[in-house]
Amino acid sequence: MTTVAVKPATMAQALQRAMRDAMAEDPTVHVMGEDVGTLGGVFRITDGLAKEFGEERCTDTPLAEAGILGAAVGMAMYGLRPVVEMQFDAFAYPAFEQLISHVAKMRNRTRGAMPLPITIRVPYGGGIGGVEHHSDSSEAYYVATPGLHVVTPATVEDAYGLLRASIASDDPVVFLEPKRLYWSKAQWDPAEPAAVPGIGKALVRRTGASATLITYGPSLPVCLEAAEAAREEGWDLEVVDLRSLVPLDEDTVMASVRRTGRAVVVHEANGFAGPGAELVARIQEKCFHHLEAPVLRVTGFDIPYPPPMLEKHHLPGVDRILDTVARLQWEN
Amino acid sequence: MTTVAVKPATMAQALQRAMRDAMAEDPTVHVMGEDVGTLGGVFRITDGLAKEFGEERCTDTPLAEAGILGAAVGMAMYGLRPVVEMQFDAFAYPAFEQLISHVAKMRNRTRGAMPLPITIRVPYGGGIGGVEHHSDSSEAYYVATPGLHVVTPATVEDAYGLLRASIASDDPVVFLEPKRLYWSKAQWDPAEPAAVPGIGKALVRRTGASATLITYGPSLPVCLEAAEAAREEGWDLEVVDLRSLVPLDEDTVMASVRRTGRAVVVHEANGFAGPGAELVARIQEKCFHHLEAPVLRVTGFDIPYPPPMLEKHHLPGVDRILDTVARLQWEN
Amino acid sequence: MTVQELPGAGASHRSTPPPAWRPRTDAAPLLPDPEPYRVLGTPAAEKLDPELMRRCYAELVRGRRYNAQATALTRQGRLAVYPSTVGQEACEIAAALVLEEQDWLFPSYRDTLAAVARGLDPVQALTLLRGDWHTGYDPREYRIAPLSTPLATQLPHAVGLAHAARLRGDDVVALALVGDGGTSEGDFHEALNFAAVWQAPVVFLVQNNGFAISVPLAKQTAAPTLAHKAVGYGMPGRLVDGNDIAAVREVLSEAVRRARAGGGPTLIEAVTYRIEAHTNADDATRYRGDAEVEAWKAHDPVELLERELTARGMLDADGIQEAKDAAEAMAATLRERMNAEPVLDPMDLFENVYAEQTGRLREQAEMLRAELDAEEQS
Amino acid sequence: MTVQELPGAGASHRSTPPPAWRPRTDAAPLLPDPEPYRVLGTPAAEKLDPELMRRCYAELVRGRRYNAQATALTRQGRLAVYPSTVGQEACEIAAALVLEEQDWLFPSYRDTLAAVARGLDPVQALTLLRGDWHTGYDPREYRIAPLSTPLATQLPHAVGLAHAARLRGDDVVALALVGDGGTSEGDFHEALNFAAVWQAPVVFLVQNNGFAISVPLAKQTAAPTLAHKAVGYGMPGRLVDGNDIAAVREVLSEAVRRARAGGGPTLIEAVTYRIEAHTNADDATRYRGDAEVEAWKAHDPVELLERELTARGMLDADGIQEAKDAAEAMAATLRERMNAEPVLDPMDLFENVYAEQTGRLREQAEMLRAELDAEEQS
Ligand SMILES: Cc1ncc(C[n+]2csc(CCOP(=O)(O)OP(=O)(O)O)c2C)c(N)n1
Ligand SMILES: Cc1ncc(C[n+]2csc(CCOP(=O)(O)OP(=O)(O)O)c2C)c(N)n1
Ligand SMILES: [Mg+2]
Ligand SMILES: [Mg+2]
Repeated sequence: MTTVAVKPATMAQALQRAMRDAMAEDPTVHVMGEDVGTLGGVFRITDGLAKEFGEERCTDTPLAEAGILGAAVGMAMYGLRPVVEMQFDAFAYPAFEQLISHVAKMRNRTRGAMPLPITIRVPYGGGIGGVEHHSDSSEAYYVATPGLHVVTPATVEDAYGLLRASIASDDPVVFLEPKRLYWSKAQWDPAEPAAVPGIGKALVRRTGASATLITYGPSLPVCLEAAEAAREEGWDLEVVDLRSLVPLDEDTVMASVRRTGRAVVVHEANGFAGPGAELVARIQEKCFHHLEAPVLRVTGFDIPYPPPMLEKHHLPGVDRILDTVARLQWEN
Repeated sequence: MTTVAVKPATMAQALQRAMRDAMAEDPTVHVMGEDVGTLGGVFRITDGLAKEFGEERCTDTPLAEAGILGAAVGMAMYGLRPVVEMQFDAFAYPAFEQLISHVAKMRNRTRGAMPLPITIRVPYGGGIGGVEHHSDSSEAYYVATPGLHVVTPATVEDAYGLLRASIASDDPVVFLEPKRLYWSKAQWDPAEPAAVPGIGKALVRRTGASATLITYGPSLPVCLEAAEAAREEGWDLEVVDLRSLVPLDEDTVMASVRRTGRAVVVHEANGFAGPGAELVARIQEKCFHHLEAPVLRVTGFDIPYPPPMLEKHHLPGVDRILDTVARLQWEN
Repeated sequence: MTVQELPGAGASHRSTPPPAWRPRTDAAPLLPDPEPYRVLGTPAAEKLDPELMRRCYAELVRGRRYNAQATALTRQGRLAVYPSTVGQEACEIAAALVLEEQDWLFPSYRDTLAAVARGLDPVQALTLLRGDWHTGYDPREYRIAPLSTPLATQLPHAVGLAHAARLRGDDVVALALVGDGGTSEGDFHEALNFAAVWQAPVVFLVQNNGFAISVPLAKQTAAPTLAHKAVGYGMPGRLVDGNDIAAVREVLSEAVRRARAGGGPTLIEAVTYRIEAHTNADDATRYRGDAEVEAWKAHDPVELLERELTARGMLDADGIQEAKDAAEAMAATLRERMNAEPVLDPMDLFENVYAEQTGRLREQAEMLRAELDAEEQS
Repeated sequence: MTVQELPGAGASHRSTPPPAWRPRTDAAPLLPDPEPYRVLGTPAAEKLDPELMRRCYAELVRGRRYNAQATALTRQGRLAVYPSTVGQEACEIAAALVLEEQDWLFPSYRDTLAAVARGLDPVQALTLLRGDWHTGYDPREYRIAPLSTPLATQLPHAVGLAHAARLRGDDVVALALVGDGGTSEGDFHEALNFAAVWQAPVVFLVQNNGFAISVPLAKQTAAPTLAHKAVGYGMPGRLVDGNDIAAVREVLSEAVRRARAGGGPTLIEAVTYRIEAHTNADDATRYRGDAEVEAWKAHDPVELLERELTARGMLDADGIQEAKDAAEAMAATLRERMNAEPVLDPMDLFENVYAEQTGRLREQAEMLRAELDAEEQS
């Protein structure tokens, strides 16, 4: 087999491409949100879509998130596949009633008669020096809401594949985009995008024998870096990228932890009642007799997202991950 | 000491009394919400307050939850202590942006200059045959939001004491009222209400040696009943009533679990990423070497709240708790 | 009578600077007439279509009977709760009858009658209120959205659906119902604004029945009328006597016609009254007096039409009896069918959370299955 | 010129039945005049108070300089982001100057200039935008609420505060600023409605600068003007040329006076233009042309006033120079002070989440403390 050299692409480009391809293939796919049309979104993720598909397929809406999501519900009821952009994590909050009380419940309440194939794109997380309301990791709210899928890519390739899968899903998907990875690059050929992975499969990004780091989205690169650094300390860390928080691929996670006997969950969201809590609870239940040490977490502190000048202290970094790995009772 | 016979009071009465006493003592306490004035609230918890203190102290607002909470923020900024009633759990969702982006953050963002002493009363949970949107256990959203206290009484006495403490708190408190316990009764003397317990102390409601049931709010009576029934099976269960989810009284919880070596967390909220997950994650971290079995959970299923005709299957009941206790690896 | 058209979404006059800026005063919006539009009891009633009015009358009588039967079912424990529309039947019926088959109705939690009048089986309409599954029918089959309990949240849905239909070139109008209290919600505002900007074929019918549970309109708004809210969105607003089915029908049908013709949305306030308590669980004597209720009873929608039609010789005693008999037959059937104990399968709890069950749900389903089996055996 | 008063919250006419019901047509609301009110360049300018106008002029010049300096600071990396108010200075300054000491200002994220003009130290006003702690001042000390980034969410705060002050018998008016885009949010609607029902002493000033980031007003609303939205709440609505500081001041001060006198809230739309990009991070050429910008530059708020005052002999070259010098001095100080590296204590992260640190936070603080100590040692 020969490999063709391709130019590196950014995650932003892969996301844009995913929407473009979905829109080209399926005329029911509509993109909507604040500034997504003419401007192409504040992160330019929808760049060019209005031009290519017209303003009716990529629409600048009035500035009202509940209205946007509520209108998307109505559009989905009529058979369209809306892809909604929330401009930033914290600006999705005004739409929570529509999300919790309608988007998440519609299929169930109509006993399957009226599923809502809506994709809600939410740029999330910190590390970009964003001011208040621009750096929240709000996944805890979404994962606690039955009826929603919650997906987040950590690589360029997954950005494309998971977004395609989300748009193709007949269920509502909260698609969390790690905004500090928007400009991360990888060899990826937009002309030959990888096969679309389904939603709900985790991936072992790095195999290792000493302990498992379980993570997703913006923390994946940090974990991979930590795993590299850990070699110096003599630890051979496995890194699992969840890719989907709901559904959770427990098989992959448990298989890894049973192998290594030790686990650390890493995410930016606040630790208290964050998504990591569910993972830990589940791992200790399923792997109880395999565990050499308690499952630990490295997360954002239990504080409102800090001012940018202090965010580096808040975010899980390599050192804090290694310090935590060190606490995994190696002396046993 | 002689005990004076007092008439039984309901939790609803104790809550009403707590607001009445707080309003009488402190002219800055204002009650507001939908139907709280003339009607006294759909559950009659604010009954008589408008009559006694005037409509300006107990106010029927327009029907708009974000507006109610947002106005309460402004009132608190000016030095009042608003007590907001959300009519039902799911009707608090329209106010989430105000809650997450302002109520929870104001003290922190002003570096302590502008705390918001707001109490948000939310009748929550199921078991009353309520139709959709009237039975949600939405505590996962609140506990995942740093800056909020989250409190929930399970007894008549605590209803009074905790509500007084919440209103007295200089921080915002989400006060979750287990609506199916509104009419629960206890010997409680409104003329001599018990001393106000602070926020953040759990209580061992029943001592036991075999395992610990950790619970709160509507599930406490179920756990106590289960503990009684467990005696037949030879299990002596300890029951911890958290009373406060944030802050969490880890000392009491961990002390109990270290003693018993086994624990089950019980709550109505969905299990996946529910408050129980945090408890389990923390217990296995803090009590790892004391645990004889994984910490298990008995919770609502991971589904939208079911139709009333099926809710009995969804809610944690005595049998399911006992089945779960049975799975605590007693053969070890 | 016409409603002057307002400047639509195309109005971009304000992006040029003030020196050059001239408002389109020639298209200035009219304030809604603050006098509710009426037909019954006015000379306009002469032109009523006897056929249509007899149909309305029959539906009103049936609607009134439906209300009574549903409330009776709450007393028998067959319904968990029922929000009555006694006194509001003219709005409910007119809303149902004004729509074409392909149009969509977006009811609030109170509007089972409108759904039934549109042709939905009352037992299917009432599943939610008896504690059964929420939506007892396929919304797409009847083009009736699920009853919406969170107030005003159905309004953006109606806008989105109407907009989608227009984008696809389909001839579909959405009619959304909301209460006076619901107009205070943010979703009301956002929906009306989207509708106007998109010029979506949607009609908003506010049933101003005087109360949001216990809260009277004066605590809900300081506007002269709720119809005045239309002005701020750039859409026509109309006020109508909500107990005058001829008037409601006319105003609604004009708005539906305009929407269908691409003329955009309309806001209609129908002034009516909730004769009974908020629901069977409510005690209305806590917040309003008998005198007010009695005064409204004297303006009863069924009687208003009956009086008009009999006076004009469009309806006779036989016609009245016929309508009553049909209503009784409906009630008897409903009573009987609602007496059958609904059979729900607990395992359905896990069937429709997602298209495909997650692993976690499969596990939970297995647990419940085992519990049910154990119960059966014991 | 007066604005006709609207029926207030007391209007309960609609709870009596239609037969007896008569709208208060004598108090019907006026539609706002769709022509923006102006003073500069009109005969009304004759009556301007020279002292006040010179103060306005000096503040405008300072405000323009402040904008330039803040944008320069973004290029030097001293500010993370800056949303400029170049072109909108008349609104910002007028809003600051119209308030009494005890009154409250509720700025949006764009309105640091209004806060500074009200007397806030610019370094304190800019902490948020340099990535430092959010609110660099005690809001109660200056009666300036924290800058609100989530759009329109500050409006209900203003209503609540004004209402609280009135309940306590204090003479306090709240002035809330919001953008044209912000008017589409549900919170805008809910706040205006609460204000009108409660007759709260609050004034809403919409700075319609033509855009919400890239979205022009025509995609935001179909209303003739944003001031027309007042009608639906039963409050007076006014349209004013937002670049004419004399006009903005007059309209604002009339509204503040009415609020103070118990006359309730007012909605004011100031028609203006955002000359620069949304923020330094934005590229405005993607969504608008030069011609539009140039046309608005010809209607510059600083020049409009300068022209008027010099023509009327109220301002001479010395006066102009004096204002410029003062502005330069302010800019120099600001530049210098912003060049000092702010010192933040990471341990403060845990100090103000709650009045009392929770156990969990204590633990996390200890962890960070240990990390910082280890760093220091290495
Ligand atoms: C968002 C939301 N908040 C609160 C409620 C509780 N609630 C149910 S009905 C009702 C009053 C509704 O009044 P209105 O809109 O006038 O409709 P009506 O009941 O008169 O038909 C309230 C407050 C709700 N259903 N949804
Ligand atoms: C609730 C919310 N949604 C989205 C945003 C992102 N955002 C920041 S500024 C802006 C445009 C605001 O436009 P406008 O209200 O006209 O104010 P201007 O920027 O023109 O001052 C948007 C969409 C936000 N800050 N808050
Ligand atoms: Mg009503
Ligand atoms: Mg703007």
